[in-house]
Amino acid sequence: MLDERLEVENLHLWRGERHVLRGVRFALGRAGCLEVTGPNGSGKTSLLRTLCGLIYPEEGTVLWKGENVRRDLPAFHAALAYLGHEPPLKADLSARENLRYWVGIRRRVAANALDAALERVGASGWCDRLVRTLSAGQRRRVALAGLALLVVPLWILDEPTTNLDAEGQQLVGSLIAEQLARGGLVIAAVHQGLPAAVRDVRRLELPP
Amino acid sequence: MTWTWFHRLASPPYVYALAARLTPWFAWPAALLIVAGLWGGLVLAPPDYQQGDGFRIIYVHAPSAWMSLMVYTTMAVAAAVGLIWRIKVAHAVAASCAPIGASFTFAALVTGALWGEPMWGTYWEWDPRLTSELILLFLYLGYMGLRAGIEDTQRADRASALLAVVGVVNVPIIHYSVTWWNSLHQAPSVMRLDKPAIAPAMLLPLLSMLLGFTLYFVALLLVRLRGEVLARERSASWIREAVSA
Amino acid sequence: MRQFLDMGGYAAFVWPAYLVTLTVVVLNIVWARRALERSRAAARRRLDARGEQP
Amino acid sequence: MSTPGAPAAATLASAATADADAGAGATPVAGAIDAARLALLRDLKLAFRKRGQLVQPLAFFALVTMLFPLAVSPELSRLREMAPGVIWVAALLASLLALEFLFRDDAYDGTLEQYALSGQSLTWLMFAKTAAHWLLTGLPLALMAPLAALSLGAPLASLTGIVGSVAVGSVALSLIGSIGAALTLGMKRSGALLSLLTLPLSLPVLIYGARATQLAISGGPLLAPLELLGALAVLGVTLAPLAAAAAVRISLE
Repeated sequence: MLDERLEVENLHLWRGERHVLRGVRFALGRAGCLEVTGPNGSGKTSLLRTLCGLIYPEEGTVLWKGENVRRDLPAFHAALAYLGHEPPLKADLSARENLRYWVGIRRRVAANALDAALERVGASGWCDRLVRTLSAGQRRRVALAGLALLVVPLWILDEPTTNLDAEGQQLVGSLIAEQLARGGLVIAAVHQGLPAAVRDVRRLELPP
Repeated sequence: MTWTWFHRLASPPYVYALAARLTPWFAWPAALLIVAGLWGGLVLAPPDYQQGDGFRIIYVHAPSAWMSLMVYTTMAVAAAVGLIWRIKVAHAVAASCAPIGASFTFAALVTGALWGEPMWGTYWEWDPRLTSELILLFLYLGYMGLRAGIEDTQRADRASALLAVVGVVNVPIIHYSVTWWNSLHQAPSVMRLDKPAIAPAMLLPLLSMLLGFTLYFVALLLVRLRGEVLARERSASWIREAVSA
Repeated sequence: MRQFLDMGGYAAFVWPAYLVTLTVVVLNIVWARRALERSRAAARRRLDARGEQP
Repeated sequence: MSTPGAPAAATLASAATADADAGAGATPVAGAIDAARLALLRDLKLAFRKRGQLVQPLAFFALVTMLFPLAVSPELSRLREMAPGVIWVAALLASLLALEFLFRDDAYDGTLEQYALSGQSLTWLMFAKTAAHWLLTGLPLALMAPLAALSLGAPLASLTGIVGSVAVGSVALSLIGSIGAALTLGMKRSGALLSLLTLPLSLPVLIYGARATQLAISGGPLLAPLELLGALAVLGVTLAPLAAAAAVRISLE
């Protein structure tokens, strides 16, 4: 089987009149972690969404295992987990129900694994409350539990530490470290840098 | 190898220049044919034995109705090409079509009503063709509304292209259903407009008008296309060249 | 001439129909040219805006 | 690793490695049908959590059909003649009213993005969402239609025909509507545009539906229009989710 490897070649993207991505290129192999930095409006989110295949770039390609992701998007998506700015949670479902549907659509998930994931992010105490009653930090934790449950080789995270307290940031760090230890790939857009637990981070700085 | 023409047609600078060069080649024959058609239709053609001179409305109604359908088809084909192969020029063609088609659909409705009054004794008859034409006008308006509602040109292109394709699948169904519905309610005495046989002196001006309008549409399309292509282009050097020219 | 203008009694229908259609024909030419002019102006503006920030 | 809940973390990690050991391709992946079933269940559960929204289109339908006797005349013989038109126009508008909610929340909270990135067929997921929409508006409308029909002077014998025609026709309406709703995603004031896009395409449904209802009331053979309605629904089932999925992807670009 081909190695899990993400390569990006000469990515150009325009949003309206703005040339947002100007020839972005990088390659990331197993256990590789890439930190995408840059000021607001430098196109971090656009880059991540382009990597996911949501946005079609004007020029350039994204290769997964050496093959253009456009050729088999479902297969690429099955190997990928994306967390955007906002945790993708339904306000009128409880945290547990949210995970059951969100993760369940992609893979079968056992009840005890769900419990374990919720406990891991410190959600055991409130995981049966409706998400609308949870704080922003708590929602972020639920999303992290979902991320861990998906068990996919490639994580693409947009500001994973937003709204989290110190302990929550550590949690993000250890989740990423574990993903890397498993040989997974992580690409994260961050403002203040990834938590200390993550070592050997490569950095991609987007110009303003 | 055989695809080079296709690739060149997808290249905005080439299309921009080509459109500018081709426009007069369509515009002048169109003007000639339309003037000839008007002369033939208004002066040379004999009055109809049933409708008298009233039938002369056909020389503007039929070309308008033809335009409304042909433009929609062109738009849908261009939209499908743009959607499948992600060709900007194709989207530019589709975007250029909508206002032209909508205005001629409107003209077809008005001239149809003006023809209806002397023939049916009423301006509006729920005749399947007029009803379909009205629906077509709404399809055009929806298409233009959707374009106007989405700010990002690329997304507007793709969303409206999808709508055009959905519409073109629906147009025959709508037309069939309207005809079916009309057959239930039609009073048998209403006069039909179709003519089984038409004298050459009447037919020739009509053909001249139809061809003239078609060429006129191509010329209009070429002018509009240049604007739409320009709006979608990002290469500064080329835009400078196009604008200064 | 009067006979021609009278259109066998159908003048009230024939002439408005021709008028409407020809108006649409002429308006389309005007609109198309104006749309092209607008795009060219917008392109010029874009070039100027881009010139400021190299 | 000094995070709270260390034992649980160990279980999770071991579960994860077990999956990872089995190879990335061999993780227990849910099938397209399973995914669609879950998406359907999620929408139904959410709808029952927000019952207020559920009742709105039904109340609207009842209200519109009530307005006609007041506006025209209370004479049942005249109302009976109008009943098919009234019922169908009201059903069309009511289902249009509910369409605005079809994707709005999902687009807002990122659910659509996750659907598009799930690796599952977005077409099936759109089909599931449309099915949920029909179960929550089309079916209740079909069940309410007899009440409206009775109040408009339709005979008892006609009611099964009316329920059937509204039930089948509303399938097609939901499917057509899902395309319009997906196309207008991300617009601020999409209500008027949504109706401009959807109503012309719904015309055949209106024509056959009203005809079937009319035949049901007059006691005629309503199989022909009902079959045509069914054909529209089948065509919609095969094509509309595809178009809606494409429209959703465009809206996410």
